[in-house]
Amino acid sequence: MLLVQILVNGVLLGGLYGLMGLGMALVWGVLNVVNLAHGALIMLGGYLTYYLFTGLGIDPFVALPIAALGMFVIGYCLQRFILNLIVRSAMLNTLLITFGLSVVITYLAQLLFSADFRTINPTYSGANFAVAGITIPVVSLAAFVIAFVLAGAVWWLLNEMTIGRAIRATAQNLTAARLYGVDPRNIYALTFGIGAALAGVAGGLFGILTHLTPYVGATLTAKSFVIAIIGGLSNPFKVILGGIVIGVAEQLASLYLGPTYIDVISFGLLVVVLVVRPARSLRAA
Amino acid sequence: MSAAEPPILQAKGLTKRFAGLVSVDHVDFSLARNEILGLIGPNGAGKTTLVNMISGTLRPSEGELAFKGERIDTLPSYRRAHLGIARTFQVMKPFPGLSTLDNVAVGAMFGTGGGEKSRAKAREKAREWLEFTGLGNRLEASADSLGGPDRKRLEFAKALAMEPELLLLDEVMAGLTAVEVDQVVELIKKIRDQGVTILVIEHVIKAIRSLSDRVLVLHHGEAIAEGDPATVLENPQVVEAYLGKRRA
Amino acid sequence: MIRLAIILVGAAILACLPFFTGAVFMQFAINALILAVLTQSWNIIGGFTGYVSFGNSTFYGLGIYGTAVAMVKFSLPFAVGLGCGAVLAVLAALLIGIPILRLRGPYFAIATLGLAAATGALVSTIDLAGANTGLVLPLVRADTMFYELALGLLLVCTLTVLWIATSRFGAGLVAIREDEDAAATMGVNTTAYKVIALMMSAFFTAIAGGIYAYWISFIDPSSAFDPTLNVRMVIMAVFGGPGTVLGPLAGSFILSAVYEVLSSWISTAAALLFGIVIVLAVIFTPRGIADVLVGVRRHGWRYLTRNIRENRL
Amino acid sequence: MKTSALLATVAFALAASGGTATAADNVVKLGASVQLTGTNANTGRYYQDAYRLTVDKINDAGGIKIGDKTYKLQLDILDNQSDVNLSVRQYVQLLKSDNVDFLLGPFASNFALNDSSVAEKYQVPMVQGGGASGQIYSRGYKYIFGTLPPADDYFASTIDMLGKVDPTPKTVALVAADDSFDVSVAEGTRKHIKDAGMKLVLDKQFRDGGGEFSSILSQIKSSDVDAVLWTGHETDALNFIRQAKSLNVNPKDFYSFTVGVPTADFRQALGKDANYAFGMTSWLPNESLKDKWFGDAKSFADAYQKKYGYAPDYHAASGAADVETFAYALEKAGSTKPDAVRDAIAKSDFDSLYAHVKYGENGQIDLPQIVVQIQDGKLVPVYTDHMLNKPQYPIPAWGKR
Amino acid sequence: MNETVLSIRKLTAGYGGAPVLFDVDLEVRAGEIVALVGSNGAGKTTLLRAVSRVLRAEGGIAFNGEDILPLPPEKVFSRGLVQVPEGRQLFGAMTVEENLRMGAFRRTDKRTLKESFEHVYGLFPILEERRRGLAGNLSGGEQQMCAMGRALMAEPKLLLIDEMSLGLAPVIVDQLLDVLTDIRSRGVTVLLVEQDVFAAFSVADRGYVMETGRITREGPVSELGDDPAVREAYLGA
Repeated sequence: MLLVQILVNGVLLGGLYGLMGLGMALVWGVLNVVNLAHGALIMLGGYLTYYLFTGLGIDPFVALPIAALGMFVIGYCLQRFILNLIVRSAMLNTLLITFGLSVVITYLAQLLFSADFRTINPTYSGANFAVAGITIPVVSLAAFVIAFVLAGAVWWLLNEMTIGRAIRATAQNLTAARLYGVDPRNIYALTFGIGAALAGVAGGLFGILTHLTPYVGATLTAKSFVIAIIGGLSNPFKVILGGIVIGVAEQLASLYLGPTYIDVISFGLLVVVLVVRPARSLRAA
Repeated sequence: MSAAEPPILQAKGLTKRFAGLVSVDHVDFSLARNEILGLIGPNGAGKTTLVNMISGTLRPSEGELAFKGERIDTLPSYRRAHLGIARTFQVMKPFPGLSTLDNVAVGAMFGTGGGEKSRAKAREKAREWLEFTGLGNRLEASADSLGGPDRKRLEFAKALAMEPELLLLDEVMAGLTAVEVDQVVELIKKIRDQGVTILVIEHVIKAIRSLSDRVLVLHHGEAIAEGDPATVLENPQVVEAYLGKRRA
Repeated sequence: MIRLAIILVGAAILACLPFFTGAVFMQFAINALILAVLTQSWNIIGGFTGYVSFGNSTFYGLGIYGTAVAMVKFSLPFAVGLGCGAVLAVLAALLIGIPILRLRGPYFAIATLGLAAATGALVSTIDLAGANTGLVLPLVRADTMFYELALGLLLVCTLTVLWIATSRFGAGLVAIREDEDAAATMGVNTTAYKVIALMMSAFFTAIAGGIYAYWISFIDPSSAFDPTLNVRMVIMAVFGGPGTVLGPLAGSFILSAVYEVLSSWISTAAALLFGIVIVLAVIFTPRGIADVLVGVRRHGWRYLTRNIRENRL
Repeated sequence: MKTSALLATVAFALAASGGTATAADNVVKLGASVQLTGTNANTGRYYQDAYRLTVDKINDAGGIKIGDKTYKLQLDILDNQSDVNLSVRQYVQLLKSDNVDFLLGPFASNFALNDSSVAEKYQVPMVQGGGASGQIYSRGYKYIFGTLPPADDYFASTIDMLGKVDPTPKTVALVAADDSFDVSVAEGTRKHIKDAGMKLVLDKQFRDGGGEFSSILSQIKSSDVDAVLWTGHETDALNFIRQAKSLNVNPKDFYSFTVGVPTADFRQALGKDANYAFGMTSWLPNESLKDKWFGDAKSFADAYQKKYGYAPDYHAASGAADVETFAYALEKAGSTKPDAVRDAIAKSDFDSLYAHVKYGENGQIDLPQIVVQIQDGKLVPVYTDHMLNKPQYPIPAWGKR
Repeated sequence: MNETVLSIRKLTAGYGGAPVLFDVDLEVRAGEIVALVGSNGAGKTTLLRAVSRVLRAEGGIAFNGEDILPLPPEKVFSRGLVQVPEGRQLFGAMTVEENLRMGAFRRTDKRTLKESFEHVYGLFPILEERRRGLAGNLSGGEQQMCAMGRALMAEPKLLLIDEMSLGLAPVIVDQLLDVLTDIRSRGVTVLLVEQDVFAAFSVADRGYVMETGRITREGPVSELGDDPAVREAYLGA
C-alpha cells in the first residue's frame, strides 16, 4: 500500500516535472537554445499567478492562462529583441546569454518582489480524496491533467497546424524555411514565447504546490534540463513521460535509499540515459 | 594486375545493415597495388558506406576486410590511417578554423606510421604537398575562406600529406566544370604515378572512363558489374540502373 | 616566444605583489588566481579540444575533498593531500571520460552537468567526507604562501597550455575540435587524446581545489561542487577567447576584477549588473576579448555593431 | 594578445589599490557581512535590522564609556549575496581595508563556519547570533562567540513537555535536513527521545532545500506515529505542512518544527493551515526580559516593528544581543584592544532583551527553548520547564479542523 | 517576344564587404528555360541568393515589373519566385508529405491543394510511395525530386534551380531534365544554374555564362554551344 501511494505521488509529481521540461524541450528542439533562463521564467510565471491571486483575487487556476499569456509576451520579446541578435553565433554563446538573462531576471525579481517566500494558497490547496486507501491530492491531480492537456496542445500545434509545421521546418533548416516564405524572426520569437508560456503555467502550479522565492529558478532549470533530455526533444508526450520517470525514480529512491539520494538519482539517471543511448545523441550532434 | 603480389585491399562478403536496412550486401572486391578502381552506382547504392567501412568510420556488420594481407575490419580509424589508408569526404571536411597549412600539417603529423613527430618538420612537408596540389600561394588562408576547387585541392593535400598507400576519393569532382574535372584527373594520375593505390567514387563518367583501370558498379548494395571501363559502361544492366539511355 | 616572455614576466611581477599589497588584496588575488587556474584548465578541454565541459566542478570538488579527507581523517600532510585530490580527480576523469567523451556537442555538456550534480549529491551522503555538514581543516595564517602556491600552479598550468598550443598533441586536440571524424580518419587517436586532455584539465583543477580547501579551512559539498563555479569558468574562458593561451587569463582576471568592484561598490545590485555585463558581452563580443583587439584594430568601433549584424537573424 | 595581457594586469592592479579609510577618533567600528540578497536574504535582513537598531539605540543613549572616554559605535554592513566565498572575502575586507574593530556575524551555520575562520585568523573577536551548529564551536577557536543556543538541545524542552501531556506520545518520527545545523539538532534529539523513553520509529534525513516530502509523509502515514519532530529551514517546513495536508497525513497527536513557527511570514503564507503547529523559540518579546538600553524585550520589539514594519523574531533579538555583548565587553575591558575585548566577552554576564548572556567554555550561550504553538493564527508560548499556556493537544486531523 | 518575368540590372552583391557580383544584367522571359553556367566560385549561387533576397544587394531586381529589392525573402516567395536551393535543403526530420506542404506554406487557396499534390505525385510517383517516410531517409535523387516537388507546391511563376544535377546518377539527371520540360509546358518559367553544361544546354532555350562575378556571354544555347571559347572552357576537350 505504501508502495502504491509512493508510486502515485511520483506519477502526479512527474506530471508537473514534465510540464517544466516541456517548454525547455520545445525551445531547445526548435531553436537549438539550451535555455538556462527557463527556471527563472517558471519563477516569474509563479509570481505572476501569485499577484493575480493575492492582488486581484483571481482564482489561481483561472489566473494560469492569464499568466501564460503574460509570459508569452515576455518570452516573445526576449527572443525578438535580445536572443535573435545572437542566434547565429556559437552554441556556447546562447548558453552564456541565457545564463546572464537568468541572473538578470532573478535579481530583478528580487528587487520587485523581495526575497521573501510566497505561496499561492487558495482554500482548496490541501484538498484530497481517497481511492482504495490511496490519497490523491486534488491540486497535484489537476497539475497532472493540465500537463497532459498542454502536451496534447503542443503536439497538435506542431503536427497538425501550418504554423507548427513552420516552427519545425525552421528548426530543421533555417535557410530552406526562409526560402519557403517563413519569417524566422517571428517563428523564433513565437516558439520562445510558447516555451515561456508553458513555463508560466508550470510556475503557477509550482507556486500552488510549494513555495516561490526569486531563487528557485536555478534548481528548476536543472530539473527541466534533465527531463527534456530523458524525454527527448521531439515528442511532447515523451517529455511528460520523462517527467514521470524522474518523479517516480525520485520517490522510489527516497523510499528505499533515503530522500538525500534524490539528486543522485535524477542526475545519475540523466548521465546513464545519455551514455547508453549514444546512437541518438551522436546523430543529433 | 600482377599475380605475384597479394592485393593491397581485399574485401570478402562485406555487409552493412542500418536498423534492418541493408546498405551494402555481401560485396567482394580487391585492389591491386598501384591500381585505380572506379566505384560507380546510383545514389543510395552504398558507395559511401563502403568507403566508410574501409576507412573505419563504420564497422562492417559482416564480412572481412584485409589490408596488405592483414585483417583491419575491427581496427579504429586512426589505426588504419597509421597503416596507410587515407580518404577524402564527399561533404568536404576541412578544419575550418585552421589555415590551409595547419590543415595539411595535421595529415603530416598523424598519417602513415603515426606521422611526423616534429611539428616544424610536419609543416615543412605540408608546404610541399600544398605546392604539389597547386595551393602553394594560399598557405595562410583560413580553410573556410577557400572556394570550391581550392577546397578540393586542400582535401587532396590533407590526404596526401598522410603519405598513404591507399587513397579513397569520394566524389571529388562533383560540382566541377568539365575543364576543372580534367585538371583533377591529371592530378590523380600524378598521384598514382607516385605509387599510391586509389579507389575513386564518381558520377562524372568521363573521368571514370579516363582514370580507372577497373570499374565496380554497386546497385542496392550489391555489386552488379565489374571489369574494364569500356565493357562495364556498356553493360545493359548498368545502363538501365545508372547511366540512362542518353549517355550510354 | 613572445607569449612565453609575457607569461614569465607577468608571473615575476605577480610574484612580487604580496610585498606591496595588503590582506584584502591577497584575499581577492588568491581567489582570482584559483579562478584563473580553473579557467585555464577548462581551456584545455573546452577551448582546445572543443568539448564544453560543465563537469570540471566535479574535479574541483574531488580535489577539495581528496585533500580535505586526507588531511582531516587521515592526518596526512598538505602536500600528500594535494596528491590524493589530484589522483582522485585524474582517475575520475579517466573513468568518466571514456564513456562520456563519446557524446558530442550539447549532449556532452549536459552529461557533464548531470555528473557534477550527481557527484556533489553523492559526496554529501558519504560519512567519511563529513556528509552534507562539511569538514573543518586546520587553520593556517599564511596567505602569502597560498598566493604564491596558486600563482605557481597558474604558471605551470599556463606553460602546459602554451606547450599544447605549439605541440603535435595540441594540433591533434585542435583537429578534434574542428572536425572529429576527419581527425580520426587522418590518424588522430581521438579517444586517447580527448581522455588525456580531460585528465590534464582535471589534474590542474583538482590541485587548485586542494589549495582552496586548505586556505579556506572549511568545506562542504555545496561550496565544493558549486555548479555556478563551472559556469564562471566557461564565461571567463569564452570572454577571454577559448583555445588561446593568454585569452582565458585575461578573461578571468578582468571578470574577477569587475565582479569584485561591483560587489564592493554597489553591493546589492552587483549580481544584476554582472548578469547585464554577460548579456552585453555575448551580444557585442561573441568571440572573446582576444578577437575584440584584432577586430577593433581592423574595423574600428564598428566592430561591435558588425558582430550583431553577423549573428542576428 | 599582448594588449589583452596588459589589460588584465591593469585590471588586477586596479583591484589591488583598494581604499584605505581612516577611522575617526572615539568611534568603535563593528562590521558584518550579511545576506541582503540571494537565497538567504529572507532571514539575513533580521541581522542587518537588529544590528542597526541596537547601534543607534546605544549611540542615542550617549554611546559607551571606555576608560574615561566616550565612544560611539559605527556599523559597516556588506551584502554577501548569500555567497559564502564572497562573505569570507568581505570579512577580510572589513578588517583589513575598512578597518573595523570587531565583527558581528552573518546568518546561518555554514556562513558562520567559514566567516569565523577569518576572525580566528586575524585574532579579532566575532560575536554571532546566526549559527547554532555545534561544529562552529568544536574547533577550539578562541575568537568566536555565539548567542544561539546549542542545536542539539533544540528539542529538549519539547520532549520534556511531551512527557507531561495526555496522551503521552510513544512513537516518534524524526525528520531532519542534512545541513550542519539540522544534523546537530537530529543528533541531540535522538538522545533526548531515547532518554525520555519514547520510541524512534522513523528517522529520515532529507536534502536541505529539497522541498519534496511526499515519500517521507507517506511513510509517516503508514507507520502511524504519535508525534513528528521536524528540523530544517523555513521554506521546507512550509512545504512539509502543505504536503501533509494535501496527502492527508496526520500524526496521531503532535508535530513540531525547529524553525518557521515563530515568524509572521510563515503564519501568513500558510494561513489557517499553520494552526496547531508546535515550534520553538529561544526568545519571546516579554516584559520580563530587562535591558539596559531598550528597557525590556517588548519595547525592543515595538521599536523594531515601528522602524522596519515587521515583527522581530529570535534571530533579531539574538543579533541585538551580539551588539550589546560588545558594548558591555568594551566598557569592562576599558580598551579597544582585540585581546582585551575578547577576554571581556568570555566573561560576559549581563541581562538583555534577548536573555541572560553568559558564554560557555566553547563560546556558545546556553538557553532553554520555549515551546510555542500557533493557536487560531496567534503565536502562543506553551512550555519552558513548566506549562505557560494550555497546548491544543492532541492536534486534530486535517479533516476535523 | 514574351514579356519579361525577371529583370536584373547592374546588380552588385557580396559577403562581408567583399563583392562577388559586379554589375550583373540578366533577363528571363515568360515560358523560357534559361541556363546560367560558369565555373566554381563564379558567383552563380550568390546571384540566386541575391534574387531570393536572402543576401544584401544593390542595383535593380524586378519581378513581373515590381521592384523586389526592398522585400524580405518571405514576400519574394509569396510573389511566386521560388527557389530550389543548392544541396536540396529539405526538412530532414519531416515526412515527404510535410515537406510538400511546407511548399504551400504561403498559399491561401487551400482548396486546390489536392490538385497540386496530384500533380507533384504524377511527376514523381516515388514521392507518393514514400510520402509517410522522412525526407532525410531518401536517396540523393529522391531528395532532389522532393525538393522540386516542394517548389512546385508553391505554384511558382518563376522557378530558380541551383545545381540540380550535383552528385546525382546520370539516369536520375535525365529524369529530372524531362520533368523540367514538362513543367515548362505548364507555364512555369525556369532559371537553371548548372555545372553540368551538357545537361543544362540540353533543355534550355537561352544561356548566360558567368565568370568571376560578371556575365561574359549570353545567347541561345545552340549558339553558345558552338562558341569555341565556351566549348574550351566548359565542355572540355
